[in-house]
Amino acid sequence: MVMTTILEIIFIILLAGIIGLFFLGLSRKIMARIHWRYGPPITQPLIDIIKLFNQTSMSHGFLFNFGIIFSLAGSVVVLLFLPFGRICPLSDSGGLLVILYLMLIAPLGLALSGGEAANPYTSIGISRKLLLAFGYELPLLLILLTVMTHYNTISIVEIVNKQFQAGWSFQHLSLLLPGIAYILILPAILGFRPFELIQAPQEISSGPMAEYSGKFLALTTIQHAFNIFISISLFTNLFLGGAANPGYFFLKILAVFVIFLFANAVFPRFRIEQAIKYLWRWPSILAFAGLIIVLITGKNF
Amino acid sequence: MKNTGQLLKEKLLLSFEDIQAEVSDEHRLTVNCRKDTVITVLSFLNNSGYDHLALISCVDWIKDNVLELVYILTAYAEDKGKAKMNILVKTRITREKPGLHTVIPVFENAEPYERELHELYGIHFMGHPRLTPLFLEREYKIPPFRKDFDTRKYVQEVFDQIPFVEDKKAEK
Amino acid sequence: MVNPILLIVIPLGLAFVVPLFRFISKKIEKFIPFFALLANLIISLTLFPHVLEKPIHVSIGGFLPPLGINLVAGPLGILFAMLIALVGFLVSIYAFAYIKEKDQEKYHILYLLLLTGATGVVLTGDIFNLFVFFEILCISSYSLVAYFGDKPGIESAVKYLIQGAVGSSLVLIGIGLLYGQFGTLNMADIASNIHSVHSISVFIPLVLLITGFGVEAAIFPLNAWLPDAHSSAPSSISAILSGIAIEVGLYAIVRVVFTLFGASSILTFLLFLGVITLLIGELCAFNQENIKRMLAYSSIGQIGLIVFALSIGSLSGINGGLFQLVSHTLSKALLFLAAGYMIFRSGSMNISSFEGMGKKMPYTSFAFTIGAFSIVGLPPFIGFPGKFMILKAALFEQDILFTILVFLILLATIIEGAYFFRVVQTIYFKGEKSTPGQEREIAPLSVLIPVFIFVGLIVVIGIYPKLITEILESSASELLNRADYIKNILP
Amino acid sequence: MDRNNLGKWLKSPGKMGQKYSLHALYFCTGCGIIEIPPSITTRWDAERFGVIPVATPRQANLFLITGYVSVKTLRYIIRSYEQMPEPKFTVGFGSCPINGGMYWDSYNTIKHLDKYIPVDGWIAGCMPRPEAVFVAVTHLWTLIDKGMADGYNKYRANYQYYRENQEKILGKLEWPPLFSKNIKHEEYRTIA
Amino acid sequence: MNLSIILAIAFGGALLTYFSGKISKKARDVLAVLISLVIAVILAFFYNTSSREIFYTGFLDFPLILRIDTFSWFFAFTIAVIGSFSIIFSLSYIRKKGNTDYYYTMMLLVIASMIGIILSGDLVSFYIFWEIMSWSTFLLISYNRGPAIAAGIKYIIMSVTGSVAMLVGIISLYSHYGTVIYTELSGLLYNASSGYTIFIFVLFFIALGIKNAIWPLHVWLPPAHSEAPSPFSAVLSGTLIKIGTYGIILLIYVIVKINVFLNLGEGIVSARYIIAVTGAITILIPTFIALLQDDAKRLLAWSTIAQAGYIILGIAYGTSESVASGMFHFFNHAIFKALLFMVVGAVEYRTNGVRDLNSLGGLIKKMPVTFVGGLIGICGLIGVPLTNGFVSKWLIYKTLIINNSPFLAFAALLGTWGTILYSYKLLHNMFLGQLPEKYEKLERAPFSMQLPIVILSLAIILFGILPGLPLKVINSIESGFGLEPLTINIWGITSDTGTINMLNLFVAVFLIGIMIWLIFKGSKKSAGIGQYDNYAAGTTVPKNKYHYSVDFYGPLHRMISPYLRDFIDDFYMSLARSIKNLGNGIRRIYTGDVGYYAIYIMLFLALLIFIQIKWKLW
Repeated sequence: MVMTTILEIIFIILLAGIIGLFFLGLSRKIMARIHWRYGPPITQPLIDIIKLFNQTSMSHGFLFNFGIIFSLAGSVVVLLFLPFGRICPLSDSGGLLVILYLMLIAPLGLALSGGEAANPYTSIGISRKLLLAFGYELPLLLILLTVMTHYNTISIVEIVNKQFQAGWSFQHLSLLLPGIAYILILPAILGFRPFELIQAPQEISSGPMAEYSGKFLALTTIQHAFNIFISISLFTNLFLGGAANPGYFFLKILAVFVIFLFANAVFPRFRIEQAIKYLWRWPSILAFAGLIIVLITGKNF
Repeated sequence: MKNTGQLLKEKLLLSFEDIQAEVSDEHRLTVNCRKDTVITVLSFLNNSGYDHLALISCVDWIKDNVLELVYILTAYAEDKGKAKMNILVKTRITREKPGLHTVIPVFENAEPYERELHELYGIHFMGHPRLTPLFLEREYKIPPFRKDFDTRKYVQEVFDQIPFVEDKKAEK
Repeated sequence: MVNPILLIVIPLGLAFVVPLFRFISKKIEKFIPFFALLANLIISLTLFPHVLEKPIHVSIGGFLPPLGINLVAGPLGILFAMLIALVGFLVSIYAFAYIKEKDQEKYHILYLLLLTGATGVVLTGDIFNLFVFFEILCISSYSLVAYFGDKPGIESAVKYLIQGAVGSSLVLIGIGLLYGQFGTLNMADIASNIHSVHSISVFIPLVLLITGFGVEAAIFPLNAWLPDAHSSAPSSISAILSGIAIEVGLYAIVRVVFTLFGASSILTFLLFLGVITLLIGELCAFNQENIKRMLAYSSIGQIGLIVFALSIGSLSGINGGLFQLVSHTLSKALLFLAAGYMIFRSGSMNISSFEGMGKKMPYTSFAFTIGAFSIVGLPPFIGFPGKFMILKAALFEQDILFTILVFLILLATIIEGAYFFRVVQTIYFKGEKSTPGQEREIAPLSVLIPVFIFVGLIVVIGIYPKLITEILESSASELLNRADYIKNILP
Repeated sequence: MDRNNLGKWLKSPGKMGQKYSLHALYFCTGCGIIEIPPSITTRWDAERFGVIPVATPRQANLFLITGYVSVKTLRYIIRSYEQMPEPKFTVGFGSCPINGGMYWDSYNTIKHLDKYIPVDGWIAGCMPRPEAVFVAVTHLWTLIDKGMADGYNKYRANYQYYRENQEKILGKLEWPPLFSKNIKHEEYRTIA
Repeated sequence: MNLSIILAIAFGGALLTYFSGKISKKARDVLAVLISLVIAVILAFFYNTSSREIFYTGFLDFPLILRIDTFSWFFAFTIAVIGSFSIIFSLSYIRKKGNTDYYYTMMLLVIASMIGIILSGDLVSFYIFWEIMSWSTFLLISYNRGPAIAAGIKYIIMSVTGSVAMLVGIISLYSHYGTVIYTELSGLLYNASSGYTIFIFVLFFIALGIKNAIWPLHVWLPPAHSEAPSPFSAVLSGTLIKIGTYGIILLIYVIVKINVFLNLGEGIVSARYIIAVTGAITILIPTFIALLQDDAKRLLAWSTIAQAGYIILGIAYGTSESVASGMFHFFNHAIFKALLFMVVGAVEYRTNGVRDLNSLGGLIKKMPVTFVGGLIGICGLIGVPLTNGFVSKWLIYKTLIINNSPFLAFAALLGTWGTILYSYKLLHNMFLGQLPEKYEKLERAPFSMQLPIVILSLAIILFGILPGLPLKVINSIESGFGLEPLTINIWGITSDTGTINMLNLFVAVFLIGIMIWLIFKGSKKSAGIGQYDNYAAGTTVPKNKYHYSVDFYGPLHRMISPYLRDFIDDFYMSLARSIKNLGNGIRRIYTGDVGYYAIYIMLFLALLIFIQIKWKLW
């Protein structure tokens, strides 16, 4: 029993890392093709990470190291709460609410680490990151609340199971709207364009990562890869009915990711106020409408 | 009918005694004055509507042993139908210990220009609040924009004297 | 058993002896009030247990009532006499250090007369005699207000005098009307016959008496003399005026309304009057910069509260009112004494001049703080049980009107709290933290002793209110049971 | 290009990583920078070689100095170079950093960049075309393969000389020496 | 052991401390710490006992009663422990300042009266201790002078307002039911008309809400918390406002009883929802306001209001999970808010009173222990998993979602995200970033400050991993209230609607953390560099200020600040102004002209006669 759990955990972490890195590479490749470029090989993120681990690095102190470990650990732990196909090692430890909380460890860890760097660029980046998180959290909370109220549970495994019985969440109007809202805020969660303002290399020198070198940058990249995996698989689990096995699951998240990429490759960058205003307007209204519909029509289960 | 430049020239000549003014074309009026009247001329022009000091430049007339300062003025608000005027106020100062009064009281934006001229030509502007270096990192005996500054010699003395690290290592 | 008449005779007699003592020693004269009032205090304390059993009444000259003048030492009377003796005694100690003029025999004579008058008012059983003692009280207080002889003192004394004279004449007319109707001046006698005549002919004297005594009792709108008089009198006299004179006026009204007339229907009117007086007093005090005026306005407010409580008319209401009266006497006397000495030191009556007093005069400031807390009604000080009892009595009526009035009272309490806390803050926390030359100037012992006795009483009664509730209850029942009162005197 | 050679990857992952993941810091000192945008965008696409621009020297391992180097700029170049993590490669772009180019007798332009920081490769020309950048990159690959792109080691080994040269031009530098005299460069790796 | 002995020690100790200070400073310090510890220790022995005694019969007709049961033990013990920690913290904090005897006395008096409130068994003694607490707090808030004076007056006026309202409530209850003892009162309101119950509720809520700083009654709190001495801020925020919480629980679950409370009103307009919605508003608005603060203690003060909102929301919502979460959050908040105030206090102490977030920075290098305390404190405040704040917040979210109140849940969750923002700002602007040159020589916080910080930090972690410890106590309290207790074990909660297992989480986080740490350690070592070796586009880092802290959330600030003016405060201020003007106007009655005064007397006479003629009073 314990053995299988441990194996599951290792399996999930490895797979999520690989898928995340694959998605990172894919995103670079697809972006390049949209730009009419040839683009890097799909393994480029992996190459970068290998290189970064082989570089020296500079550390600004204890918290600089600790923050990045904290952040990555937070991301990895989230993985254990997400049903990946049928696999979900920590299904009985608090459900969706814990996922919500754990998802904040990653930005918090980066923020602590960057704060120690004593660089205003990092601080500005962190300030933007937290503000953007605050911005997208409002619709995200509404979305998750809609889902949880609809299924009247806080357990993500149960949500997936109920979708097996009653079809994908997307079939209900009350969950379709939040689903669309989730797609709208997905780039903000991932820091993709048009919400690239956290790093904004031309403006604030890649923000929170301005002082990262070598292995720090490598760990940040890995964390970013996990993040992509987490946010997309969360969407898949909540709205697309999860999946019965990992392979099928992978296909689903791949589809979501590619669609999402095509949508976002063409945007310029928002300013932070514009981003928050946008996030608090359309996605929030959609999610709110969904919540109202759920409350009016009553629970389905 | 006289154009704007002509009118201004007459006005200037009426107001000041020892200046020469010349309208070279319809856009340009050149005024030559002594270095102690330059500030009054500038303030006169400022009050006549030429309120933008575009640039202060300097010419090193090494044969005449003078430095010629050129203040270029334009107007922000130009009357419609009239030609746009550039006014060049020129004044000459000696090359040895060159100095004249700052024009910051008239044009505040003269501050960096004067700092630049101080740095590159060694002109001392009296009353300037901070004549600290603006561009240059190093100190030069002769200001580098003067005609008698020998760049080639300077480069040989300074940059070429620095050895390549390999040579240095070999020396040791 | 001692004769209660001594309570009047001792101060009255000694008052006239004061000038004689000058021939012996000039220093001794300031101790005469001290001894007189100490004697009074002891006498009233010894009388106290007897009175609780049965009221004592003494006929002067052996003539029985209703013919002769008689003294009635009921629980209420002795309660007041005790209070008067206590406060008078303590203030006389305070005066040792506070009154520094060379010729101070005037002060002591008038002081003793004032207290004689006050004691007489509360002990007498004869309405005209009451008026006489009342006049003694008033006249001596007019003069004491002007004791310093400065312009504001004289001005306010004259104002006080005029209003007091109007009031006294109204009282006199009222007594005259009563005498004309009943042919007697004995209160018990009048009381027993009061319902036998037509109502309007009784009502006019009642109204006249209420108005007349109301001037001294500082009921709105008859209280205009009070802020001026309190603020310009010497602080010891302010303490007496606020702690005793007003209360005695109130006693007169209560005696007239409850015992003499049994006029329970006018109580509704007095109820509103009390609340209005309270609100106006507190609102006027709210933005006051002069400390003594502030305290004076606060006295108006407290009187309003007491009037309200007494006018509830139930046993617990009167009980609470009397408790509040005791509490107000002690606390306000304390406040005036403490503030008086701080004014004496800082040389200004402005509140802002008290900055840093907490460091300079720690004990006096401490006492002031206790007094302020007590007035606001914070436990464990004496003001709290008083306020508690009043609210209890009011809410036990289970009437929406009373609930509304209670809220108005509490609004006034909040306002009161606001300005008292402001002063406390000024004393302790305002001003520079420590400026050089701010050495401690602890007040002399003769100031600290009375002040701290007051503090002790405030705290002890606050923690253990049963100390006085017994006498209060019997006083209240004395007021409510007219028949017993009459039966006692006219067997 | 041996990017897909798995054997080599397993054999020396560090070297391969350095080769195919060149994070470039473009130091826009002069006119040369105008050639860089075409090289990283659609027309020439440097990303297919793994070359991407990064924002700070901390993240970079390729330092591209594009154009003449004035005395004032030199200070920032040195600072940025020292902030880069190792291994790091410097490439001078255009003739100006090589020998001063058209500024060879300027009063305020240093003539030889490699007197102050080690330079691993040069791209000659005024201006070199974007293709030249890629030639340089492929050349750098061979150098890395052969272990000849060791400017950072040279800098470490001869830090005193470099620092002397730098201070001769710039006066006393504000920041403390990168390598302390007491610590030899082999030991540096084990610090912290 | 006798309950009145605790009170005797507490109150007597307070006075004793004052006089011992006159003899020896050292003895006073020792005595103060000792007394506070002794109280805590004695209280600890009362665990799981219940007793009741009449301790005083001298107050009018009311026997004053002390009682202890699990409910009051829980609150009293927390308060005593936090109180003793703040006294330990005070030892060095207060040393530089004047009036130390006074400070300790008042501090002990506040703690004593708080314990008195908790232990009291009837409403009159509750009220008496309540008032003692109010004025002793007032005397301590203004201790720092300057702006503290306005803070103190604001506090005491609001406090008096509340307590007089409560007094009316208490006496009204007494006049209706003839008793003020909790056990006799409890359930009596079952037969009362709902109008009367609401009347009682409103009166009590004015008082309790003011102490607990529920949203429209909160205005005293930000100035009072920020201007008080820091150890006392810890007491204020950690325990004093929780007295309001205690009162609310007492009112709802002991006096009124849960079944009456839940049936008070229908649907949205029921008492339960109105209070819960007020709690939700109390979470949201102060959270946003806290984002805009630049003063460390003021930020924490606003945060306190917001956290109190969670507690109120939990208690008022009325399911057994929500009540548990409310009480658990009370406990947690007492710990982490006291800790955070201590952290700010330590910084304030070392930097000589600087608490402006814009001028600090980089103190992590100089005060590492304090920083770690602050980090754990904000983690608890946010509710990062494995800190204690998490479990209580999780419980409240869960019960709100399961019971179909998503909007309340939304308010609570959004409040948490606001909390992240402001608490990170607090930590960043004080400890992270560049260390200003003037603080190069700063020392660590003294031991007496580090000790409570370390202990409280450990407590946060401990109760985060083992939430079962306090939840067990809370469970037995709940069964006393007639609520269904939760099924708990030492590391989590099990139920049909959602389980939580902190041990699993802890092991997972721990193992994964170790794994990543190994990867981190195993790869190339990194070189340590100083704060001046920083990327600044090639230039050297300026030494005076290269730290982004001013206007940290500028864009959001500009977006939301127009909507967040504290209009409640403005309202109260204008009320105060109008009372002042009214007073000035009324004073004009006393014209100073004696002629008018004589006329008044005559008018009064006429009025009396008129009344007689009109209404025949006689």
